[in-house]
Amino acid sequence: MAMLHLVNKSPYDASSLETASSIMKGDDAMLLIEDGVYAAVRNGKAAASLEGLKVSVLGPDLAARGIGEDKLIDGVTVVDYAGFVDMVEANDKVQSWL
Amino acid sequence: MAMLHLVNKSPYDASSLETASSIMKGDDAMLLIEDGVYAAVRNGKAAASLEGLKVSVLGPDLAARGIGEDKLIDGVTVVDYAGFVDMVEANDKVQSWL
Amino acid sequence: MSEIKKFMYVNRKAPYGTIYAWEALEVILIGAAFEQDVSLAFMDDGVYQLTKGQDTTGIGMKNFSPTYSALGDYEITKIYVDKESLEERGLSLDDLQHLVWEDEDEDWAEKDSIRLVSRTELADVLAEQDVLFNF
Amino acid sequence: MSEIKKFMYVNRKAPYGTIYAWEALEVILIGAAFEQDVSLAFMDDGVYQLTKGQDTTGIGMKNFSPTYSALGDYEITKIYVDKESLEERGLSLDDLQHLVWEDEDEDWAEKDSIRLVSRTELADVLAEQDVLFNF
Amino acid sequence: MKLTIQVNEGPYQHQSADSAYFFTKAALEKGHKIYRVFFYHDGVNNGTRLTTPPQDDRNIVNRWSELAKEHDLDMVVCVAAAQRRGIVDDGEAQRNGKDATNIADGFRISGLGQLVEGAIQSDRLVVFGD
Amino acid sequence: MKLTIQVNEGPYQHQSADSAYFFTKAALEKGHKIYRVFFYHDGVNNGTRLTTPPQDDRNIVNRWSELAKEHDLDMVVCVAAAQRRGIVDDGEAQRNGKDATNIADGFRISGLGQLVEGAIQSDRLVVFGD
Repeated sequence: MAMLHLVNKSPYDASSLETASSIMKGDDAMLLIEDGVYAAVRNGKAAASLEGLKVSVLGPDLAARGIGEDKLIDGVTVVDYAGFVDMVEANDKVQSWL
Repeated sequence: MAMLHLVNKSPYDASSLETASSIMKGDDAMLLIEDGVYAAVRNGKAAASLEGLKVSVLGPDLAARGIGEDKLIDGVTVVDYAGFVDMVEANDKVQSWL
Repeated sequence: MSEIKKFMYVNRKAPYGTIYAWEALEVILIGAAFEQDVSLAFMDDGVYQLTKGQDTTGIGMKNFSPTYSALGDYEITKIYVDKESLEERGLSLDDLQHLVWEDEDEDWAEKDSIRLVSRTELADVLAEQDVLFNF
Repeated sequence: MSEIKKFMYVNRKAPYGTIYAWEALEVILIGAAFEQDVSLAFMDDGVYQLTKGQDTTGIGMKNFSPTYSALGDYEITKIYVDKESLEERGLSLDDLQHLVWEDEDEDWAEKDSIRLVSRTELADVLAEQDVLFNF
Repeated sequence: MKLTIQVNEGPYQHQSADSAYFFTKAALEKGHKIYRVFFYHDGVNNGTRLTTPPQDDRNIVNRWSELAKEHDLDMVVCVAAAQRRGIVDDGEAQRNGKDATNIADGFRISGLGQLVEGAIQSDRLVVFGD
Repeated sequence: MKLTIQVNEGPYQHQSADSAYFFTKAALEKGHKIYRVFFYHDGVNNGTRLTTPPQDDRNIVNRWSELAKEHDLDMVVCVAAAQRRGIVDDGEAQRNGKDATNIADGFRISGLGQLVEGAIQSDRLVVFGD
């Protein structure tokens, strides 16, 4: 029963990333979209919240914000919208941390 | 040139209270409205951010949320909408930390 | 498709500041007619929805907090409240409404609807669900 | 009422996630015609507005980041960037666009528009203003 | 004092639309002058006459219209924001080839300059939003 | 898989309205079935035909209408949320005494039950909002 956690808010403005991390379990995956992508920037304070979690980032949202993939923490996967759809399929359910 | 700081978001969900506190100076006043009122609850974690600041809370918003005035930290003033208007007048300008 | 699904409504927003809490309740009430296996979770600012003594006369909005006490009549009996969210906010169960339901199988005995859970327990409950409604 | 006021636009939101950054720019550009003493502040997530290399083709939105480099032409030359906000986010000035203006009084010498300030310095700058526009 | 009020959010979704109304009303009751109420961002949605809130709820749009009538308020809906979100008066309908209008009594559509001018002419700008 | 998509925010203000569109489009392109797109909260504002975005910007409403036409999508606007916010079709106009409608092509107004039923009938519910 793996779950996909969608986080769409900046971790510097909203608490949703922190909550999502606290709920995530073994097989769960997290996808950062919209302003949520900032969480994956390597030298940012929020990056620590992602440690040990299976995290992906939506590429189009990353590019829009001028964040090169070389700026991301290690182990993060970049996906496009088709990859987003695949992640929804690969997990049994989705929680959007609005 | 005193400034009125309006905070309308829950300190547990948004960063605006923290930012407002970091910008507040000697004569400035803070008014908590809408979900911002939760910051003034005595035993809440966010109450610490208000230490040493001149803080008021909008009474109608407090009552709507079921928070008795006896639950507030010491030194906080409760005002109604007329008092809100007075605070806007008493300060030279207003910053809404949206 | 007639199997019963485990529905979970995840409530994370404070009442009145935004309409999400109220429009979530509207879904919950209508959803009750579909006879799924319904649970509610209140976490983060969502725990504020359940506070006692809400009085909205000064803000001109409808006070929808009495609706929570009617949930038992809709056979919504599993209401999970996140303990850590309450504590962080300086609240305890005493600050919340006492929500109950009547157990048909035990001669309509009144039972508590609220289950106070740790964050870890809440994660387990969420993991068991089929569908999550996000508010 | 014909005195010049000190106008400060306080930008605190990330671009694209919401429209605030863009609709703030629209006010700033129109406001420039009113010949007030204009400053801009970028703090909290607002610092993200100024990042280099924004490419919005994948999200179908207009890339408005080139507009920031035109601010000098509108005689907007005081752009305060909060240092602590940058650092917390793992960014430095190198990640931001290089914004400049040309000083008419010094034979159109090109000067930096961005002033990197500490939170305390920013508080001082805000305190000096007459009107704060909040975004 | 003279005030300009900016409203950034639409009706019902965020309380800020309500707060703006109560603040404006209280300022008027205390004898202050409202130079202008400027509706920006989703705030433009306060200016539609097509809402039908439930019987037991407040009518946010009508409340503004009535306050404007009573106090001769200048309530301006930003044209750029309105075009994006679909708030239309007769002039806009004609200009943009729309077959209907939805603007409510007491609101007028105008440019962003009205906000800046309001800030210049007023003693205070107070922003309500999210 | 079969999907129900929920859209909570109106056009232009939050990117979530865009994200919902791109996700839905990508799902269709991968051959998945969209059982329903349900517009709730301010999301109902995606269903107005009165928007006129700038020439150099995307047209969010038309984009949905075209996608719906191409793929025969069921796009439902929540009636309760629509009444609060002023999204009106012919039936609603008649029932609530409104003198205009603003609903766009491809959208229909219906009850919240449609969201719950969508969640029951679909393999996944995906919510886009703020």
